[in-house]
Amino acid sequence: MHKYERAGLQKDDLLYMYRTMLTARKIDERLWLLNRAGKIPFVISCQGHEAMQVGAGMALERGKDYLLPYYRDLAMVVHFGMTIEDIMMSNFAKEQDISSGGRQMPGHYGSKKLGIVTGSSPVTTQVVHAAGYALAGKMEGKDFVCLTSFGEGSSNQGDFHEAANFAGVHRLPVIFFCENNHYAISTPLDRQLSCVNVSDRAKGYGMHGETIDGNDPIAVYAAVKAAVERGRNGEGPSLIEAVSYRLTPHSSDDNESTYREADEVTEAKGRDSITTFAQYLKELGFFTDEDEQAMHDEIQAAIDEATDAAEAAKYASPESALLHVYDQ
Amino acid sequence: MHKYERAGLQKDDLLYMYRTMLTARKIDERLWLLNRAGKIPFVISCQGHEAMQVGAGMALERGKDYLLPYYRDLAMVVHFGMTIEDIMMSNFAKEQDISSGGRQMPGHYGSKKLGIVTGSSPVTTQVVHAAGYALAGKMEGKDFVCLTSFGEGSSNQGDFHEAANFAGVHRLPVIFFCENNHYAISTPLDRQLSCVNVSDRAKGYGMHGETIDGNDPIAVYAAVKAAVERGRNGEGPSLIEAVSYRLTPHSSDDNESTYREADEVTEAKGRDSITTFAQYLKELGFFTDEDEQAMHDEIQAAIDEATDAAEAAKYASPESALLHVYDQ
Amino acid sequence: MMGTMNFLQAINLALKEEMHRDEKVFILGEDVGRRGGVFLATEGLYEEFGDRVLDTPLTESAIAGVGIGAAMYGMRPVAEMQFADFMLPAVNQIVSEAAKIRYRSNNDFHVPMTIRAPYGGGVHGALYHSQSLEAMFNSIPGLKVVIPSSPYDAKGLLKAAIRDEDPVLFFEHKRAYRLLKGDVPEDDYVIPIGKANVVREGDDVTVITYGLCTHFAQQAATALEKEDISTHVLDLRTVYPMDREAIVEAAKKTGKVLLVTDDNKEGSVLSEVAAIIAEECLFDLDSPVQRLAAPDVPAMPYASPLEKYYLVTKDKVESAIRDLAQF
Amino acid sequence: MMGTMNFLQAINLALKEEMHRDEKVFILGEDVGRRGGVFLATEGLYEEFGDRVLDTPLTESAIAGVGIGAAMYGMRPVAEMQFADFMLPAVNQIVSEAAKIRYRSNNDFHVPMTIRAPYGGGVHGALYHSQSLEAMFNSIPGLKVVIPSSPYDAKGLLKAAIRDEDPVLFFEHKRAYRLLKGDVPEDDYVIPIGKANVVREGDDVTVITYGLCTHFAQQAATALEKEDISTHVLDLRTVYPMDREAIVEAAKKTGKVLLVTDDNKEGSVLSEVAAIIAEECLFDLDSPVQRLAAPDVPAMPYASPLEKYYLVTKDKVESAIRDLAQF
Ligand SMILES: Cc1ncc(C[n+]2csc(CCOP(=O)(O)OP(=O)(O)O)c2C)c(N)n1
Ligand SMILES: Cc1ncc(C[n+]2csc(CCOP(=O)(O)OP(=O)(O)O)c2C)c(N)n1
Ligand SMILES: [Mg+2]
Ligand SMILES: [Mg+2]
Repeated sequence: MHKYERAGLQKDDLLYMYRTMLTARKIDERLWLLNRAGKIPFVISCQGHEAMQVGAGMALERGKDYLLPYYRDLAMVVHFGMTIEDIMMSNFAKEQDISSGGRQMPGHYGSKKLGIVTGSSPVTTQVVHAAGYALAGKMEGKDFVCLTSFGEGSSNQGDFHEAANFAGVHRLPVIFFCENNHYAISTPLDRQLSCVNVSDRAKGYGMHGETIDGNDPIAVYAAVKAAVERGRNGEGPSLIEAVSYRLTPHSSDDNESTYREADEVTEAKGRDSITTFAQYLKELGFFTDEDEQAMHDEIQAAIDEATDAAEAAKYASPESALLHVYDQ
Repeated sequence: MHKYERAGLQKDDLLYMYRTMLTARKIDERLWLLNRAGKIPFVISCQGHEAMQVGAGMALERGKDYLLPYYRDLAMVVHFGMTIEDIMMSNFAKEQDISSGGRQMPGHYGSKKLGIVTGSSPVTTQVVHAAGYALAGKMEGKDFVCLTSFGEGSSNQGDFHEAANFAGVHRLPVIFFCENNHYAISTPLDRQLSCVNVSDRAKGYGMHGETIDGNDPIAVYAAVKAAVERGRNGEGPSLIEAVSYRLTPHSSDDNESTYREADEVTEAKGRDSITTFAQYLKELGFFTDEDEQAMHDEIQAAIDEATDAAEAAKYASPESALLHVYDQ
Repeated sequence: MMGTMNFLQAINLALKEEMHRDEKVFILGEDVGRRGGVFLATEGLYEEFGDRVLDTPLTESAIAGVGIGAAMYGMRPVAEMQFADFMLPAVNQIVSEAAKIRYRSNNDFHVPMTIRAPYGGGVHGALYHSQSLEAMFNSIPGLKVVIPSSPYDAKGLLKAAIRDEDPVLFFEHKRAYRLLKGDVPEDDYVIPIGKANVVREGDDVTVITYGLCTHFAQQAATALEKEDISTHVLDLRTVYPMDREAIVEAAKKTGKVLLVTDDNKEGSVLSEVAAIIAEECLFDLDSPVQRLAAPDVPAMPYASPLEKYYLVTKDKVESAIRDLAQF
Repeated sequence: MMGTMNFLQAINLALKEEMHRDEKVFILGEDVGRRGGVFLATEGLYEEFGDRVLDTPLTESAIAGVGIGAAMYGMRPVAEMQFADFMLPAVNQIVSEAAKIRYRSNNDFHVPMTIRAPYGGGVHGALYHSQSLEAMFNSIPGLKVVIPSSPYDAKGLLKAAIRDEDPVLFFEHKRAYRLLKGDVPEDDYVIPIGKANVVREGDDVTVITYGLCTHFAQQAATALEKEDISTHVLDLRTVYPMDREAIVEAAKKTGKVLLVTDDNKEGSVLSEVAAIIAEECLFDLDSPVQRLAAPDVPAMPYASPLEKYYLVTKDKVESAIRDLAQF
């Protein structure tokens, strides 16, 4: 039995997985071009995180479960229903941005109808909200789970600790999903974390913890799926750490040359899931070079179209800045 | 070899240990009487914590190491050099209170000359300061250690997490000393903590963790002594959890009848270190009933005297409330 | 139906009525369950509503943040912070999250949450159990800050806060809990948030204040009747955002304005009241605006003589009104 | 010796000089080491001072709290908060601890710590990388809040902050970093904290402001010379505690006062300025006090047209001065 079969996945799932990863990657690459061309002020990337994000997202049930993501989760929210055009509208800060109408920086995802809970910039606050959603669900007798994600640097914030303990005490169905990419801006793991794995912290909250290869979407899917089941069965929260590498600078404002070697990045690119997972699909015979090219072309066309639409779309009116401070 | 010998202690140490525990207990009992007589507005007790506090304190070197205690640490600060009169001055809020000149509630210990760092009421803030002291010591090439204490409820605060991680990353000589007394005001362990032992959290900070019987001052001494040595040797921080029971209501303002059974308290009193350690000393032949009585009488007399002195002492002048906002 | 009750009982009654009225309302905080809260504001509610009265771990940021999450989902959490002083670890959740969620999501999400906290001194609470923290939150659009001054108002305003669609900080003066008694209808009424209230009409001096100081102002006004000084007293009720119109009207009424708070002076919420007056009714004033407040020291000391020196009292209010009347 | 440099270079120079001058000075914060800080304020310092420039984990409460501990021990920490917005998780350490330690210990302990943070908008930072947070800290006795308005001031005030025996919050406008250039002496000078500064003498209208808005006020004043409007500009420099005397003098100078901030209006630090004026120089004014500020919304939006709508600019200051001159 193949590992994808053991995880309960089928050929179509794998192809969907790859398409979603690739869509996110290609959007991300386009955003950098737009930024360098001076068309959008800021980019924050998902590159290197696509496999873990799609793997984790697919373990949830859309329309039922909740996502409380962070700024790198482009691939996760695309899986959860944000369209390429939605993403472009938000990067161009246009009125049609479904997350904020152009009020927030890109990467600050939110959409009530999609089950994606609005997020902010100060890291880790969303992790506490996830416990709140889960508590509400428990009080209302629902069986949804909440997945909240954050970087390894952010796992040091007090809010992570308080939320994890709260969820542990009340056995809430929260999946604490740590996307460990080895850096918090310039700060490497050993100056950020005092433990070997972020998942070493799970025991301190009486919850299941595990660390998995974040470049393997199937492994991530399997681990999160098991966490979802524990959550639905009243067995409480889980801490899942997926390890990969940040393939880009922290953001379009960052200059990484002062704090990491180009070699290190090159080496990590050798494990890039966009390449390795395509290879895996080909080895399985699910995918040919032609399929791959077609998929690229198709996504590219969709991105072109969405970019044009977003560029042409209008901003919210200046005076609209006064709206929605309080209920009207 | 007796366990006290294994711990490197001698008869005199044990007698000192007991005297200090008993002094704290008897001060504490007096404070309740004074409160019930309307002479002091507020009491917060150390009863049930004496053994762990004295055991831990004795593992430090006075004049060199730093203490960042919390409000229950009467026995610890008495060991560290606060006199009975100091304690009474602070409970009567008189000008001679060395911690604050009568500005803070009792239990908010601090004295630069004694190496006891000023503390506040919001729990767990001092835990971060301990990392700051230790960092300064490391920068200055000193080999002192810092012991900071807090309740098990307080170990859930974000500041605990951030301080523990900081100390772990920088391998700072901080001893995180958790005084687990089963309650945070009315909230019992299982509604407070998601882990079995607070020391389960140590691994998440890459530090040594252990849980010990807080009614056994020798065991506590030995565990903290080992932590001190690790600290001085550059092996970083430790998390030591001492478990006992809060023998009084949370404070003089508390009414515990709504949240715990009298039986539970009675049972815990059976393990009270003030009784069991006296018994142990007698079994060792270090102490007779007469010695015990003499010790009681002597301490009582000192407490009487200190109470009278504090009651007779003057308050700071009302206008002095305006002083020391900034450097003058 | 009408009963005489104290401020604390009025709070308790409001909570109970709202929990009956709307099953989405729930309470969370430290020791709010069996213990009924350290001031007993939630006494009896755990017995009546079970798990809808939730003891949390000792973590204020989680209390606020869990409340925010639950509120975004659709519940109406009422969080208790054991003392206002201990809200500070939750400031990031309150200011970055609760206050900004409606705005940042372009009205997609909102946070109908109330955060209750006992504030103020005079009960030997020393530095950290006596603070007035409203001034830290009076520049945060998206938040509302409500401070009731009587049992009647406490009930009506708390009910309004719980039904409000936006986050409300609800500060209760801890000395008021047992000191203030009054008639409180047993039926359902709410008092609008955002509106100040004239608690006494007068012609010589206007006092603008809120919370427990409203009580002192009323006492002082009564005492000054004998001296033929007629005092107009405006209770702000909501200190953020402020009721500009009511402030302007009250200031113009007498032309002599005394502002009173038990917080320290510089940067207190009175500054904004003074600013509104300086913008809107400068030429209607007969004397400079006066502020009566606690001294600018970090917080109230424990020792009685120092605490007393710090506190704003009825006597201090009375003499400040008298001085102004004689200006 | 004198050099022309921008605001950021002046900050960097002040840090470097103080680290040379006193070995107890050290820097801690996120990415302040090899990266030199995300705005490069600490560029080159790690290379020069090694472990005295400390990259911390991503934990603001620990940055503040560790700094406080080290300061009580006897060091002079200079903590960087990456953005003012991200100070909020550290509020408890700043307000409950740093601000109150001298007072609560009856002068036994004190906290000579500086906390630097970039604030303000206009650089597409959106809600959480644009805020002005000084108003949250302008009612906290024990703290000082300093906001420089030029490269010269930035250097002199930062050096004074580092040498101060009490905690100082030091806010640097992030748009000023590269926008403002000026002469900065290469020698040792400090500018006293707590004193405002007349940056321009004038007779018709007084502008009282601080930070980057001082620059806009000066530009506006220059432009208005052509219209024969003479503008007096007072730069507060320290927004807490405020320099009452200088405010009163500046207000009386022209009798027409415009207060300017890029923070939102209600409850901003301008309220206190207005309150001081209402207390002290009511009868010296010829027109109501005016406040020019950002709208009362939670923070600055990202989209350019909305950001622009929100921002206080030279043009807005200019037209507010003109209106007041014509009053
Ligand atoms: C409370 C807070 N402090 C600082 C920042 C600035 N900041 C943004 S991202 C980041 C690093 C985050 O690192 P990590 O959690 O590892 O996530 P990653 O970006 O690597 O995915 C920092 C310091 C912030 N957003 N919030
Ligand atoms: C931040 C904060 N929140 C709430 C309180 C109120 N409070 C004082 S002591 C206490 C319980 C502490 O429990 P624990 O940490 O177990 O220590 P113990 O009193 O049992 O020794 C609480 C909630 C506080 N002092 N600080
Ligand atoms: Mg990272
Ligand atoms: Mg306890």
